[in-house]
Amino acid sequence: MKTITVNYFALFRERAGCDSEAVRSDADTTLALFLQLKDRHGTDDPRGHCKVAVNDVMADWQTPLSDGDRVLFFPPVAGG
Amino acid sequence: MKTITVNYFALFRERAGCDSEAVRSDADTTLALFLQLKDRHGTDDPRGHCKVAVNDVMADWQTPLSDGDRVLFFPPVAGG
Amino acid sequence: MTRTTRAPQLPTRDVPMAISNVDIDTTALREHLFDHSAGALVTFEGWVRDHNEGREVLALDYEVYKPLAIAEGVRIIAEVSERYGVRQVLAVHREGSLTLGGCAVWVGVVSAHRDEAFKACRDIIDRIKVELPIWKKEHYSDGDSGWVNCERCASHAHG
Amino acid sequence: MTRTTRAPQLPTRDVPMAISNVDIDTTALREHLFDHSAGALVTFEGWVRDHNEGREVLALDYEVYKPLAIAEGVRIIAEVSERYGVRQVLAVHREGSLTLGGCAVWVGVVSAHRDEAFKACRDIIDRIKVELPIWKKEHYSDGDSGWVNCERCASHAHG
Repeated sequence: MKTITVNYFALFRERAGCDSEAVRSDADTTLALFLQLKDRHGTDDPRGHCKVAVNDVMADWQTPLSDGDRVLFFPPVAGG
Repeated sequence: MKTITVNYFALFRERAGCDSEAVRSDADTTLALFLQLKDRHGTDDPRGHCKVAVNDVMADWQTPLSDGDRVLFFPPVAGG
Repeated sequence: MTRTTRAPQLPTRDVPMAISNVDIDTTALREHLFDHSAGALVTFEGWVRDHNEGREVLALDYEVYKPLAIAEGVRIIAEVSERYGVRQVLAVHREGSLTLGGCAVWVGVVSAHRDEAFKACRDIIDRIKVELPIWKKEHYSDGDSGWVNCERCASHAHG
Repeated sequence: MTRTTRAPQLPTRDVPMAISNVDIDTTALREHLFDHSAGALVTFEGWVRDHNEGREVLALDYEVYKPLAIAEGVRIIAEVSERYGVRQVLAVHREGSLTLGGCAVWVGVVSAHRDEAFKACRDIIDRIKVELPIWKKEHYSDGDSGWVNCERCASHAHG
């Protein structure tokens, strides 16, 4: 089991009711962690419209996770 | 014979030494008048790079002339 | 956030992307681009419009994750600047609450000639809108509100 | 000139092209375009650059035939505005003497979305540069000067 810090933004933050939480997880990838936390952010599948970053670096949904990582879940962006 | 007021601009004005003059001419078109005044504006052929207006309306080099017209000879433009 | 960031409010030659929580000073930004070897300046501004997709909009909130918004903006500006060979780019995006007519984003590009300034400015705003971690919540005249582009995030009730 | 003209120094919604013999006030022009139904503003500025075709430029003189420059500018703006469906355009071109860095021309376009604002702004400046009766005399660092684009007007000596 790894300890991961998860950051939620915008819609995900509103649904989770917090902008950050520490979770214990055996997820190997960002996608596995996202799916485990479905009840928090409320989204079935992030691929194609959501983004993810690990330790402040843009990542993808196959990026592996390590103990102590900080994972940022980004709902669809809308700048400008 | 017609009396035409000719206006020169930029390089043509500098070469002619004036910005306006009245000329007596039998020229039927703007092109014929331009060629008759070659010693004033110093250009052999205006087509393709110079423009002409008659009585403050853009014209072309086949535009016919009438007594009392005001003809504006424009060397190549360079706005912006 | 677990990390404290000091995001600059004004973009600079070294860090040409900024996130601002106050009105964007477009006059000052333009002056920062003055350059005697540049013949062209193209700017883009995005304004808060009174309608979107058929609904009457009253105001917007922008949420921005600054560390990555700035880093990604700087990367985009560097890539586009090199591609077109422009002399300088500055860009600012707002965070926080904006009302109608507010300036949400400003991009300015100076270059020797106009062609590359137009192309670079267009590419940069196109990429800022889809690549930066920025979210827009619209507030409508009927009292409703919603996060733009989030219709594909299934609601919590169906999770 | 045989006709007296009263050319406005500021463009308006009715006459959106102006010729100015003083510095262009870009801040004021931008504010004249404020519009709560517009989501995009694209501006172009042409600046006096320190070099052109390999020669060091110190200053410029613009000669403008105002009645037709304004009329042609208004016509171009109307045609392009209709083509792209933009909400408003304003444009100003300088006449007289400018030094390095001076703003020679400003074009601003507001529209609902950015695509049409970029395209309209580009078309308008492209056409202003080649269709309006405006002439540019460059003054070079070697003391020489010359009218730009007039190389095809055979010299008086050969006439």
